[in-house]
Amino acid sequence: MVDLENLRTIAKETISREDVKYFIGWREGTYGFSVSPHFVREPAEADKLIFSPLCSNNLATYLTLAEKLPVPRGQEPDTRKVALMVKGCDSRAVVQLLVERGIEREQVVVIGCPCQGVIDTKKVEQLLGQPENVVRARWEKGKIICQLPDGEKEFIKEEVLAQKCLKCRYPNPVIYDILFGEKVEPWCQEEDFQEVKEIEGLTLQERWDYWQEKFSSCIRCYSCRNVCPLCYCEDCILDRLNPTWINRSVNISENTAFQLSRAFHLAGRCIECGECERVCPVNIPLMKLNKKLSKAVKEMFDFEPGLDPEAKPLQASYRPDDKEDFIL
Amino acid sequence: MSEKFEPNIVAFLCNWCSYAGADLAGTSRIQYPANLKIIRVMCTGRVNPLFIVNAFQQGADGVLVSGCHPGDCHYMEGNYYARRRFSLIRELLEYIGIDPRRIHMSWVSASEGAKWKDVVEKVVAEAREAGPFDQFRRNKINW
Amino acid sequence: MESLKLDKDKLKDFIAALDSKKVYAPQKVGETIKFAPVNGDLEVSLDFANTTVPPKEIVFPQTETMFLFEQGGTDINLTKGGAEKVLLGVRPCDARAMSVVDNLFSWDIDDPYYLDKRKKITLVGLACLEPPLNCFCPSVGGGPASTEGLDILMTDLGDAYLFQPLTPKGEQLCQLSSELLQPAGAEDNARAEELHREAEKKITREVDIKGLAEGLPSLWKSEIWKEVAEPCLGCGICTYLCPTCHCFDIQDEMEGLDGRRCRMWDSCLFKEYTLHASGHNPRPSRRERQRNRINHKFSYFVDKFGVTACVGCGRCINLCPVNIDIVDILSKVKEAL
Amino acid sequence: MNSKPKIGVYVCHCGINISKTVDVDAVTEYASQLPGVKVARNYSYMCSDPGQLLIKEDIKKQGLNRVVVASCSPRMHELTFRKALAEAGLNPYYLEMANLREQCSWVHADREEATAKAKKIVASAVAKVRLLEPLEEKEVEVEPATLIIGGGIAGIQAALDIANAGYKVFLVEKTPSLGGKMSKLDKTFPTLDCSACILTPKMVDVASHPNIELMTYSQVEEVTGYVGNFQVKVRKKARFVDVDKCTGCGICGEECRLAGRIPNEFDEGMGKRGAIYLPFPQAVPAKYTIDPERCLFLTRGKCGKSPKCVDACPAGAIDFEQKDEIVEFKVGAIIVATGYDVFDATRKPEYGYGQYKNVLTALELERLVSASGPTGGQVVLGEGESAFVPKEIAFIQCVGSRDKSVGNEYCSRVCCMYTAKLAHLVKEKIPEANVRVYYMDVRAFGKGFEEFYDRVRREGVRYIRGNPSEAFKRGDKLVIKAEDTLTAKTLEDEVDLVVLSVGLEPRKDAREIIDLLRLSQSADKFYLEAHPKLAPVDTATDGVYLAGCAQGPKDIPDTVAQAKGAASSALILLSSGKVKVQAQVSSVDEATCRGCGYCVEICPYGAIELVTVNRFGHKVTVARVNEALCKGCGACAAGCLSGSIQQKSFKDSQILPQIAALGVKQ
Repeated sequence: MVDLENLRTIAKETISREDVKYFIGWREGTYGFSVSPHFVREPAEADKLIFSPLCSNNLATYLTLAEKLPVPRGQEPDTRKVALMVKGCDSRAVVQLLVERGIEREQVVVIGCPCQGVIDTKKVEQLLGQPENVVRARWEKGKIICQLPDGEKEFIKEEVLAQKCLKCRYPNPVIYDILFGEKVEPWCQEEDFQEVKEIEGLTLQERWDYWQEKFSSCIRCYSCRNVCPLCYCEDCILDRLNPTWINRSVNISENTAFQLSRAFHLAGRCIECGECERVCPVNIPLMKLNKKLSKAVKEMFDFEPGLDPEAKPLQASYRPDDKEDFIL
Repeated sequence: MSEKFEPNIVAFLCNWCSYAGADLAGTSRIQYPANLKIIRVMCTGRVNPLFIVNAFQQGADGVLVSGCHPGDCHYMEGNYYARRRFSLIRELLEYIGIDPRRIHMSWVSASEGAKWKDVVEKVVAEAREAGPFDQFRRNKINW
Repeated sequence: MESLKLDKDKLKDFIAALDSKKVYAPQKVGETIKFAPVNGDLEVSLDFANTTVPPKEIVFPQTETMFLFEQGGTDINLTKGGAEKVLLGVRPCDARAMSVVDNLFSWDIDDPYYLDKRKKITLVGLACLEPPLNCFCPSVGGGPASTEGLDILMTDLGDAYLFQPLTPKGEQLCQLSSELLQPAGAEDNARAEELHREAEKKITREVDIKGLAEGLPSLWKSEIWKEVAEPCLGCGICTYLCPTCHCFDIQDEMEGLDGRRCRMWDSCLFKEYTLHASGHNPRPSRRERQRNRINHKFSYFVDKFGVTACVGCGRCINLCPVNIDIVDILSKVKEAL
Repeated sequence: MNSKPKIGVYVCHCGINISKTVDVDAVTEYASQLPGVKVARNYSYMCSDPGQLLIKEDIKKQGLNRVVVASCSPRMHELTFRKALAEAGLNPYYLEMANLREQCSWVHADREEATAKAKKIVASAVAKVRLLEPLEEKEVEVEPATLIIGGGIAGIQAALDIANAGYKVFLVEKTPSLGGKMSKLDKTFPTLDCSACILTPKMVDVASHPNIELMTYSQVEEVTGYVGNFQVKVRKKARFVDVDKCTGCGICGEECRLAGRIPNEFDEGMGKRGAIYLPFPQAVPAKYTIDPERCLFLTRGKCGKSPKCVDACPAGAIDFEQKDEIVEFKVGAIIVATGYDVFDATRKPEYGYGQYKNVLTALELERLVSASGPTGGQVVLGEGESAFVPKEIAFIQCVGSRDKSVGNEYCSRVCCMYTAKLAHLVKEKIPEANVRVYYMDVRAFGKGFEEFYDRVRREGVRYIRGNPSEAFKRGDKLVIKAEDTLTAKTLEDEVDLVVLSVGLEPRKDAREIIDLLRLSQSADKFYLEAHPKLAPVDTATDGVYLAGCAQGPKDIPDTVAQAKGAASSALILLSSGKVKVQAQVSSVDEATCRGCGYCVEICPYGAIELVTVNRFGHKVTVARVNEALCKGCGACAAGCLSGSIQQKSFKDSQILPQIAALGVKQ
């Protein structure tokens, strides 16, 4: 059981600290299974905080999404810490941000939340339809229980968990200052990259057709990029005009190039929180793209990002004996 | 494929080894196919893997990145970075169904004019086998 | 105009009878539901709830060539107009959205690209008998069976569709397949009306927009915008998939010496949208951008054209990854007023 | 910033080198239609004075602000045309070259194909040139000193020349003495000068020269920096002898418990020395060194009651506490004169070297004929009772040279002549000896070489054309199996002594210098010069020059000539006092840099650092480039996710249009 009282107490204590700017957690959304990021600035606001199988959002995104607006003359920028709740996967984003100096360690207070997996709302809506009222959910002994207007509904975890959670090896935060809740036993020891292998098993033409169909849907809303905790360039090269890497026009060629570039920029950086795929309004299986690179990175360089804050970034390092059997 | 198809290859060569090797092939009057056109960079380390994606979009049927042998990089390490980046983009492109016969990397030193010819012949031959790559071209889609 | 009836199993024949025009209907394309041209092999089904991508893309494509040119040349080649099109199964909200947007594109200067397509399109609507969760069309002047903007309204009567031609364009379309359509009886019309009333009752979300147009500017400095913008990712989902959002950017693209000028959807939630060449950005943060989005829909557009630029389709609510909920925002705005 | 491009395109015929396969007129006509091109011309030799004048005139009269020269490789003439632009008042970096010769006309035969390709190459250059930006060539001071690595004849000559010109030299030699391979030679061909007589005075000059700091028994450990400003770290290995006290009297060497028991490297292992030793009598410096791998005291911690050398040394110079010393200094130029290794004859097992004791390498024979050698100049084989003077002597040529089976395709250039010299010397010492030389070809190409070869033959040395297939033992004799290819007869030749004329190979430790100075190797694995003809002493690394056999096999005159050439190149740099640093360096757009530090990690030169800047009141971290350290490789630019760091003249914005120009189908 998630002890919400405890969570809210932690949040109140944290936000009362002089060196903390705000506390980011989750709150119930406005309808159905929705959940919203919640920014706590006053202790009273902490009472809305929740932690449940519906808390998908990777809040680490907000560490770099926070806008640094011009500081009026004579004023000092607010450099106090940001406190944020992280699940296991989210915590890897924090680590990777530390590796690339996206944030400084002393800028954050990490509230680690061991996680038993989050719900893929698309899956559960297929089972239940879209309930009107706000739904609450909780973990209980390998099950997920949803509180619906007409009573509770129980699911076996595997039925409703997000794909990324089924293969999760890091349910416990890999970095934290305060641990909220008990650590959980990982239920998956090894990533088998099954979805990637399925695509790898197709012929070239089948793969091409598969991805062309997916990419053709892309409307280039950039939600996949914007939600990614590791896409935080001030000025993304993919919508820069000088030079133009990708034309703004939406067609299969530009969409393909956009998605390839986006995925490539995450090679050795993607921590597999699955947010890009979750937010995609046209349901492109982006994690199958990201995971391909995770697999390549693992196989070729035996590297996994977001685990060691002292690690050298994969794309900014090399080993003289890197694989080169493809070289003429 | 029709016999007329002549693949268009864009190649990125480092100044010190492969470009010099290609020059040596010229000085030695070694003949090779004219399908491949070279963009000179100082080091393969300069080759952003997205250049390869862009080349396909802009109409290349094949791409080659060529630099110094490991350990011989004029800048000590550039070819190692290039190799790592290339191996990743190659995996990704192949995964989405781009024929690996279009995507090549080679080590050609300043003294390997003959090897340069072999590399060009292989790259051109493989791209020819893979056929015209129009599916990914900008090609005035919906103009 | 007389109502007509079409047996459901004759829908395919009905579409076939429209072969002089290009027919679009909601279809599953990849993993997305959108309007796509109907071709013979595809099973047409009008049972989807609303499409993910609104039909605005048919009249206002995401990317549209305006003219072609040659680098160094002095002539331009204007693009030619398109074919006559029929949109089958348009939801009343999306049809209303088109008439809202018509205001803009025929305002000070007629926009030939938009208007040409608009003129050549016949909208065959389908009343929403099972409105999805986040619909709130009645709050913004529409309804599940609103006829505004439609040429024909269809209502699903179970085994048949009731056809109510609303415009001469709609009548003409019915004439093309007159042998398939039978006159409808009074009880059919009554049944439809009843269904429409029931449907409206099923809509639970609502917001009172009275006074918003006048009131919103007074909340210019309100903390509401900060609260709304705080979780905002700055992506384009809510605007790109909004049936009334109509902002575009114009760019040139080159291939060799050939070039085209094209326009493409843009979003006021993007940082670059208001970025000046000087580097100055009058809407420097997501706070100003979200404020603009709401103000534009509920105040500026109303000022200019007398209509709200929101039809209550609920897409922005359904698809926002961080639960920014326009109904919720409007309620807060009302409270603050 | 950039005014509207007015591009001039100049297509070169290069005599007929280009125009033979490329339709130069068609390319010119095509170029004239490209956007931004104001002038397109062709000319027979663009690099000639009138050719360059054409460009300069157009720049002045037509107001060109960008130039494309479509001719040979930029590696050939980029500097020439940059200079032409500068002379016409245009920034020299507004130039782009289209390589129509090495990479088009010379490698394609089909005129149509070559012309089509040439058009694309030109289009790509035009696409890039319109976006080039003017660059500033900055100058840095040159440290007026030179590091010379290697104390053989090449290093000695270069050191003396530079020192005599008044500049400081740091001469670093790995072994305890100057002299190198030349000091091992008895006589030199073809003049038969005594090697020691001509070398020793130079060695002494080096040691006593006020401008030369000699570091023997030392190794270069690290070189950082760049042309004009190299920072060098040298390890002076402990000799365990205080060189200031050692008088070179030699008593220690006689007293050493291991005296006469350790094979002497100088005599190719045929002579013996002690654990404390002077490599050879004329060694410079004439200071003793303790061999730390052999010395009983150093290896076992004990040498009798007390080490004999300590007891014997009248100067009290032995110091077992001595440690390696690291010396650091700055130089402006570096000369690599590290020499060569002799081919290891055991890699040709068919000749029995290492198996039969009467199979010697030429260098071993050289020590035998030398008066300072282990036999005092007597050609005697065997020891004590079994010692004898060989009467039947055969030389086998090209051992380890011109031999693909051992990976050495090249000719070692000295073996033919040193064989002739040794044959002559043997004949001189043993007049009754029958000397024959098994050879493939005799290459007597140098001054006085053919005459000398002729003389040796007249002295009775027989030359047999044929490469022996093997040498084996039969009784006391060695038998050479060969085919005389002139008479087509196979023969078995019984001899007392087989001398293998071993070739010259790159040093086994050649890699160390490559890593230290970022040199390249040619196919033969010797160090690669910047250009085989026009820059034979330069390397790809600015400020680093080559001298002697490190660059390829050569004889003493050629080595000395090249050493003088390297010295002159270094002196040009030192005496000008300033050097232009790379202009095509990287630079950071601090407004978009996210300070991730990838570029800092990637940069092989440590040229990028992270700094804190104020961005609208916020302290943010961004990367910054030290332009003096940046070598312009661009690896940072490709690794930058936000495209914020860019290499000048190779920016994304300049390369992408090149790609586009090459991609477009014509």
